[in-house]
Amino acid sequence: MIVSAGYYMALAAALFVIGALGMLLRRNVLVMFMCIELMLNAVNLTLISAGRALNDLNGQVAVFFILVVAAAEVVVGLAIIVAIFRRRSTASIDELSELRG
Amino acid sequence: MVEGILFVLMAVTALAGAVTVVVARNPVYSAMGLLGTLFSVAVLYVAQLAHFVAAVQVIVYAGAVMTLFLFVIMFIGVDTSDDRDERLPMQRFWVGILAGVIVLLAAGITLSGNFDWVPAAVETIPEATNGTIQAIAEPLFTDWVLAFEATALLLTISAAGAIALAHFKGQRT
Amino acid sequence: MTDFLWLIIALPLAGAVLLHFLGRFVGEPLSGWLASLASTSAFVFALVAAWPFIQGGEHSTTVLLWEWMPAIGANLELLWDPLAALMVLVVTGVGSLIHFFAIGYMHGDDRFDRFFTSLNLFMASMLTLVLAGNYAMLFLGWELVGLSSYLLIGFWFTRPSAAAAAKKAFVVNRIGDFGFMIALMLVFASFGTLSYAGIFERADEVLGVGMATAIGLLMLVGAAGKSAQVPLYVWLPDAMEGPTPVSALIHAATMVTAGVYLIARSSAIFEIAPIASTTVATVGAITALWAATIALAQRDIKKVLAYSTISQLGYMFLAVGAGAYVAGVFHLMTHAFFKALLFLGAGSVIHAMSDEQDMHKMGGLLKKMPTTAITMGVGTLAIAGIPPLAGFWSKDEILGSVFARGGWFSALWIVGLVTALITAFYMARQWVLVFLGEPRWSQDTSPHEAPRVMTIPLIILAGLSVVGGLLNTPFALRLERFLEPSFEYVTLQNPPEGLAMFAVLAGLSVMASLVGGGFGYVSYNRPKQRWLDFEDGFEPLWGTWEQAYRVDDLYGAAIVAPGKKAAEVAAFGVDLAIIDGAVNGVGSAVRRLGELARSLQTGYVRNYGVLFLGGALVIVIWLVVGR
Amino acid sequence: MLTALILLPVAAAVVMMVVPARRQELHLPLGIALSVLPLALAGYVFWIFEPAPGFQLVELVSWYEPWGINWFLGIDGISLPMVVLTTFLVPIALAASTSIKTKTKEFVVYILLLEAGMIGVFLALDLFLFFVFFEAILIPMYFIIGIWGGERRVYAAVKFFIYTALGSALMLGGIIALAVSYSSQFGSPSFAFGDLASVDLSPGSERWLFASFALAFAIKVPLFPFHTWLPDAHVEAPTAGSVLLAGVLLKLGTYGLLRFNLALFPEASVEAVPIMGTLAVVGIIYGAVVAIVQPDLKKLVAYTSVSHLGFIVLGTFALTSGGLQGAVIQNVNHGLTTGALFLLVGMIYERRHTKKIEDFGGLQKVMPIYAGFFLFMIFASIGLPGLNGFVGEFLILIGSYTTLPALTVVAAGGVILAAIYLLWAYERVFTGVPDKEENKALSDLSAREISLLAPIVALVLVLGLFPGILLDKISPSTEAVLDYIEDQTAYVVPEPGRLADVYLAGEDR
Repeated sequence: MIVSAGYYMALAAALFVIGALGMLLRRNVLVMFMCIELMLNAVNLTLISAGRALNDLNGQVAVFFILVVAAAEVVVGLAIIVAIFRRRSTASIDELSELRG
Repeated sequence: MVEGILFVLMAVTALAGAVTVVVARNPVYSAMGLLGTLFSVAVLYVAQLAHFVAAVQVIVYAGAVMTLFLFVIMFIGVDTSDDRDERLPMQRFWVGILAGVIVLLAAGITLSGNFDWVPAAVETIPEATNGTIQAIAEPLFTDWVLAFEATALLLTISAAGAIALAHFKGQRT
Repeated sequence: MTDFLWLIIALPLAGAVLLHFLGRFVGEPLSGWLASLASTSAFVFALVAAWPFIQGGEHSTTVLLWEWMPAIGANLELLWDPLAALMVLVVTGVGSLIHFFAIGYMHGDDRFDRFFTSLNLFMASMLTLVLAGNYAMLFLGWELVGLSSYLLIGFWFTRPSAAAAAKKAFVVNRIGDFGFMIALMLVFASFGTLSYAGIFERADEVLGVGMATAIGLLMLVGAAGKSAQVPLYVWLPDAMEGPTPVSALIHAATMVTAGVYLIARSSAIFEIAPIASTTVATVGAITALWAATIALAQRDIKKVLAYSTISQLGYMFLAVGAGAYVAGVFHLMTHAFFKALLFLGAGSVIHAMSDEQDMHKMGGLLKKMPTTAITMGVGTLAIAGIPPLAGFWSKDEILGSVFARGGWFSALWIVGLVTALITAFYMARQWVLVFLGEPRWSQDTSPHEAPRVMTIPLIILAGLSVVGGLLNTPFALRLERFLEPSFEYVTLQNPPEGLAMFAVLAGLSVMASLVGGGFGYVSYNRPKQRWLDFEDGFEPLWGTWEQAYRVDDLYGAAIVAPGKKAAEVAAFGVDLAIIDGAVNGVGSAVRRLGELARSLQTGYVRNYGVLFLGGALVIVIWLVVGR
Repeated sequence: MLTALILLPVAAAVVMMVVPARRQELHLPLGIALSVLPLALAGYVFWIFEPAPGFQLVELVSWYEPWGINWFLGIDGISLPMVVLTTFLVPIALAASTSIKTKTKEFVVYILLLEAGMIGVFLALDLFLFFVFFEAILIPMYFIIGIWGGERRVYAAVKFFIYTALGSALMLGGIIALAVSYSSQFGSPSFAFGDLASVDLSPGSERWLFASFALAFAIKVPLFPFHTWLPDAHVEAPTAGSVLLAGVLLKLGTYGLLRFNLALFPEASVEAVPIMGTLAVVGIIYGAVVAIVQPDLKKLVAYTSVSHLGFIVLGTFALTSGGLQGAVIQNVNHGLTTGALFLLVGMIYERRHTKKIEDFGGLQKVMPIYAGFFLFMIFASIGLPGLNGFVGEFLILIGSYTTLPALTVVAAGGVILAAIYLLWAYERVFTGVPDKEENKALSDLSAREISLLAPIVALVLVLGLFPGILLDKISPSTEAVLDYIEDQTAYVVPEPGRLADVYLAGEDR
C-alpha cells in the first residue's frame, strides 16, 4: 500500500504544531531552537510528500536548500546564544527583552 | 504495506520525540527527543524515495547540528531556566486557546473526511522522484545554480560570523 | 536745454553721494559749502531752464531718462512745465538759503557732514518729486523725501524723543501713502498707465464721476499724510525734534507742500470730482482753524511755527480744493518764503539762547539780536497778511476765490477769515514774547546776534517775503499767466472781478489781521508777565489748546495701544498657541499614537510568537473555511 | 552649459572633501573661491540669455527610458533670475561663516551641495528630476541647521524637514498621477514639463492635482497658515543657513507656484485665484502684525518674510503682466534684502551672542557703519522707491489691482505695517544712548564684513533704478505664461492687465 500524501501532511502538521507550542511555552533558548528545528523538519516532510505526489523532484531540491539554511542558522544562532550567555549567564528568553518599545 | 507499517512506526517515534523536546525539563533530554524525531523523519524520507535528502538529514542534522546543540548545552550548563518565575502569566492561557483552535480545526478537517491535501495530485510515477544524488544534482546545478552559489556564500558567511561572535571579547556589562 | 534737466536732480544727489563717502575727510565748514554749492548750482540751472517759461510761449516737455517698470507704464521721465519750474525754483532757492544758514547753525556738531549729506539727499528727492513725469516717479520722490525727513528728524538719534518722532513721521506718512498707492492702483486700472501725459488728456473721457471721486479722495489721504492735514497732522509737531534748518526746509517750506503740489498736479482729475474737491477744501479749512487754535497756546517757539505751518497748509488745501490752484500754489510759494524765514529766525533765536525753546524764558531779545528780530518781524507781518507783504496777496486771493464759489464755500470762507485773525494773534504773541518785554532768560545765557552766514539768508528771505506777493496781484496776474499751461484741463477759480469786490474782501481780511495782531500785541506787550493772567482767563480752553486737544493721547489709546495688543495676541495667542500649536499638535498626536503602539512591543519573544501564530491561524482558517 | 552649472558646485564639494580636515584655515577661503566659479558661469548664462519666450540652452539626456524620465534642463526668464541669485548668495553666505569653528569642511561641502540642488530645481524641466532636486535640498539644509544651529537646532531641523517633506510627498503623488494619465492618454510615458502640461484632465482631478502641488509649494513659501516652521528654522539656523533659506529656499515655493501650478493646471489656477489670493493677503497682514511684537531680531525678519512672500504669491495669482513680473523680480529682491538682513543680524550676534532686541540700544552711536547698512536694508525691505523692494512690490500692487481689487487694497496695508515693525525695531536697537556696558565696546564692521554687504547694496540700488536689466529678460516668459493661460482657459486678462494693453495705452502720448 502506498500511504497517501495526506497522512504525511497530517504527521507534518502535528509535528509543526508541537514545535510551535513548544516554542511559545518554553523559555530556554536552546529548547526554543530545537522547536524551530522541529518545525523546519515538519515543513521539509510536507515538501517531500508533495513533491512525490506531484512527480516533481524540485521538492527535494527545496528541502536540500532548507537543510543548508537551517545549518547556517543553527551555527549563527548558537554562536549568538553563547555570546549572550557569556554576558548574561542565562539562557532564558524572558531575560532578553531589551528591544522593548 | 511495508510503507504503511513504516509510516505508523516512524510517525509514533517522531511524535514521541517531538513531545519529549517540548516537555523535558532537562535540555539534554530535549536534544535526545529531537534526535529521535530527526531519525524518524529521515526514515520517512527514504520511504518516499528521497535518498539523498535522507542521507543529508542524518549526516548534517543528526550528526553535525545535534552535536553542536549538545556541545552548547554542555557549555552553558544544564540550566533549568524554566523554573524561574514566569514573566508572562497569561502565556499558557493564550497558548492553550491557540492549541484548542488548532485541534478544533484539525478535528473539523478530519471529520469532514477531506484528506485530499494535495489537490493537484496525479498518478504517482516513482521513477520521477527517485532522489538519487544524480537526480538531485541535475536541477541543482542547472536551474538552481544561482541559489546554490548563494547558499554556499551564506554558509561561508555564517561560519565567519560564528567565529567572529565566538571571538568577541566585549566588556561584560 | 531740457536735455540736461536731469542735472537739476543729479547735482544735489552727487553732492549727497560725495559727502556720504568723503564727508569725513572734507571736514566741517567745507562739506557745508559743497552741499550749498550743489544746491545753488541746481537753482541757477533751473533758472536758466525756466527762462523760456518766464518769457512765455514755451511748451512743456517730457524727458524720458530710462525705462523703469514698463509693465505698468512707469518710467523715469521728467516733466518740465511751469508748475514744475516754479516748484523747482522755490525748492532750490529757499533750499539753498537754508543750506547756507545751516552752515552756521550746525557749527560744532560732530556729524556736521552727515547733516549736509542728508540735506542734499532731501533736495534731490524733493526735486525728483516735483520734476516727475508720472505718478510712479512722483511716488519715488514722495517716499524719498519721507526717508530724508526720517533721517533728519532723527538726526540727533541719541535723543529717544527724536528717534520716536522720526519713526512716527515715517509711519504716519505711510498711512497716507497707503491711500495714495490705492489711488495709483485706481489710476492704473482706469488708464493703463501712470504717466501724466497719458492721464490728464483723457481724464474726462475715461473717468466717471464716481471713479474720479474715489481717486481724488484717496489722493487726499496721501496728501493729508505728507502735508500734515487733519487727521494725519500729528507727526509734524513732533518732527520739530530735528535741527531747525530741517524744520525750515522740510517741515515748512518744501516737503510738506508736496500734498498741495500733488493735488494741483492732479487738477484734471479733481476737476471731474467736485465732491473730492469740496472735501479737500473742507479738510483744509478744518485743519487751518484746528491748528491755529493749538498754535495759540504753545510755549515752544518751534511748536508755534509747526502748528502755524499746518494751519497755512490748510489754507493751501482750501485753495486747491476750491479750484483756485494758482492761488494755492501762490500761497505755497509765499509761505515758503516767510515760513522759512520764521523758522530760520527761530533757529537763530534758539542758537542764541543755547538751545532754549520755551518762549516764556525769552523776551527782550530785540536789542540783543536786531537783525533776527526785524527779519522775523517782517515774516510775522507777512504771515499775518498785512499788505503789501507777500502773505497778504496770496491769502487774500485764496479767501477771495473761496468766497466767489459761494454755497458751502461761504462757510469755509468764514473759517478762513477767523483763522486769519487767530494767525495774526498768535504770531504777534510769539514776536512780542520773544523780542519785547523784559528778559526772562537765566543769567548764564548770553544771547548774541548770529554770524553773517545765518543772517544773510534771513535778510534775503525777508526781502522775498516783502516783494514775493507782487508776482500775482489782482492788478497783474503774472503768476497765473505763467502757470496757465499747467492747468490747461481745468477752469481756474478766481476772486470775484472788480475793484470794489476786491476792496471789500481785502478790507475784511486786513481788518481780521489787524484786529488779531493788535489784540495779540496789546495782550502780550505787558510787563511782569501779566499775560499769564490773560491766558488763565481762557481756562480750561487754553489748557486744551496747549495740549493740542490731546489728540496724541487719543490716537495712543484708540489706535496704538489696541494695535499693539492685537499684535501681541496674534503673535503669542494665535501664532504660537493656535497655528504652531496645531502643527506641533499633529506631531505630538503621532507621537502619542506611537506610545500606544509601543506597548505592543513588549520585548518578549514569546509574546510576539503568540501574536504571530494567532495571525497565521487566522489566515489558515480563512483559507480552509473561506473556500 | 546648464549641466555644468549644476555639476560645478558638486565638483567643488568633491574637491573640498579631498582637503584634509585638520587644515581648517583652508576650508572657508577655498570654498569661497570655488563657489565663485558657478557665479561666473551663471553670469555668462545671464549674458547670453536672449530675452525671448520659451526655454533656452535646453539639454536632454535620457535617464530611465522605460518611465520616460530624462535629464532635461532648460532656462527661461522665470528661472534665470533665481539661478543668478542663488550663485550670487552662496559665496556671500560662505564668506559670512567665519564664526563656524567646528567641522568647517563639512559645512562648506553641505553649502555647495545645497547650491547644486537649488540650481537643479530651477533648471529642471522634467518633473521627476525636479522632484529629486527639490527633495535633495532638504538633506544639506537639515544638517546645516541641525549641526551648526542654535540651542533648539534639532527641534527646528526636524520640524523643517518633516513639514516640507510632508508637502512634497503629496506633490510626488501629484506628479505620478499626472505622469500616469499622460502615458494612458498618449501611450508613452513621460515626466517632461511640456508633455505633462498637455495632459487632458477632468476638472475634478485637475483641482486635486493643483491642490497637491499648491500645498507643497505653500509650505515652502510659506503661505499662511503653513508658516510656523520658518521662524523656528531661521532662529536656529546659522547665518549662512538663514541667508540661503530666506534667499533661495523659500523661493522654491513661489517659483513652483508660478512655473508648475499655473502652467500644468491653468483651469484650476484660474479657479483658485480667490483662495490663493486670500491666503496671500492674510499672510501679508498677519506676518506683519506678528512681526511687530517679536522680541528676537531673527524671528522678526523671519516673519517679515512671511509677509513679503505673500506679496509674491498675490502677484502670481493676480494673473496680470505687472503681477507676474513683480512676482519674479520680487523673488530676487526679497532674496537680496532679507539675505542681507540676516547677514546683519548674524554680524551683531557674533559680537554680542544675543539676538534679543531688548539687549541692544543706542548701537548707532557705537557702530555707525553697521547702523547705516542696517537702515539701508530696512528701507529696501520696506519698499522705498529707488531701491529694489519697491519695484517688485509696486508692480505687484498696481498689477494685481486689475484682477483682485479688494485683496490688493488690503495688501497695500502691509506697507504701513512694514514701516512700523522695521522702524520700531530700528528705534529700539540703534537709537538712544547706549546704556548697556556690553554694547559700549562693540566694534564696528570690519573691512571683510563691509565687502560682504557692499555687493548686495550695489545690486539693491541697481535693481531699484534699472530693473529693466532683469525685467527685459523676465517679461517675455511671463507674457508667455499669460498667453498660455488665456489659450487654455476661458480666462482673459482684463484691461489693462497685459503688457500689450499698456503699450497701446502709451501710444497716444
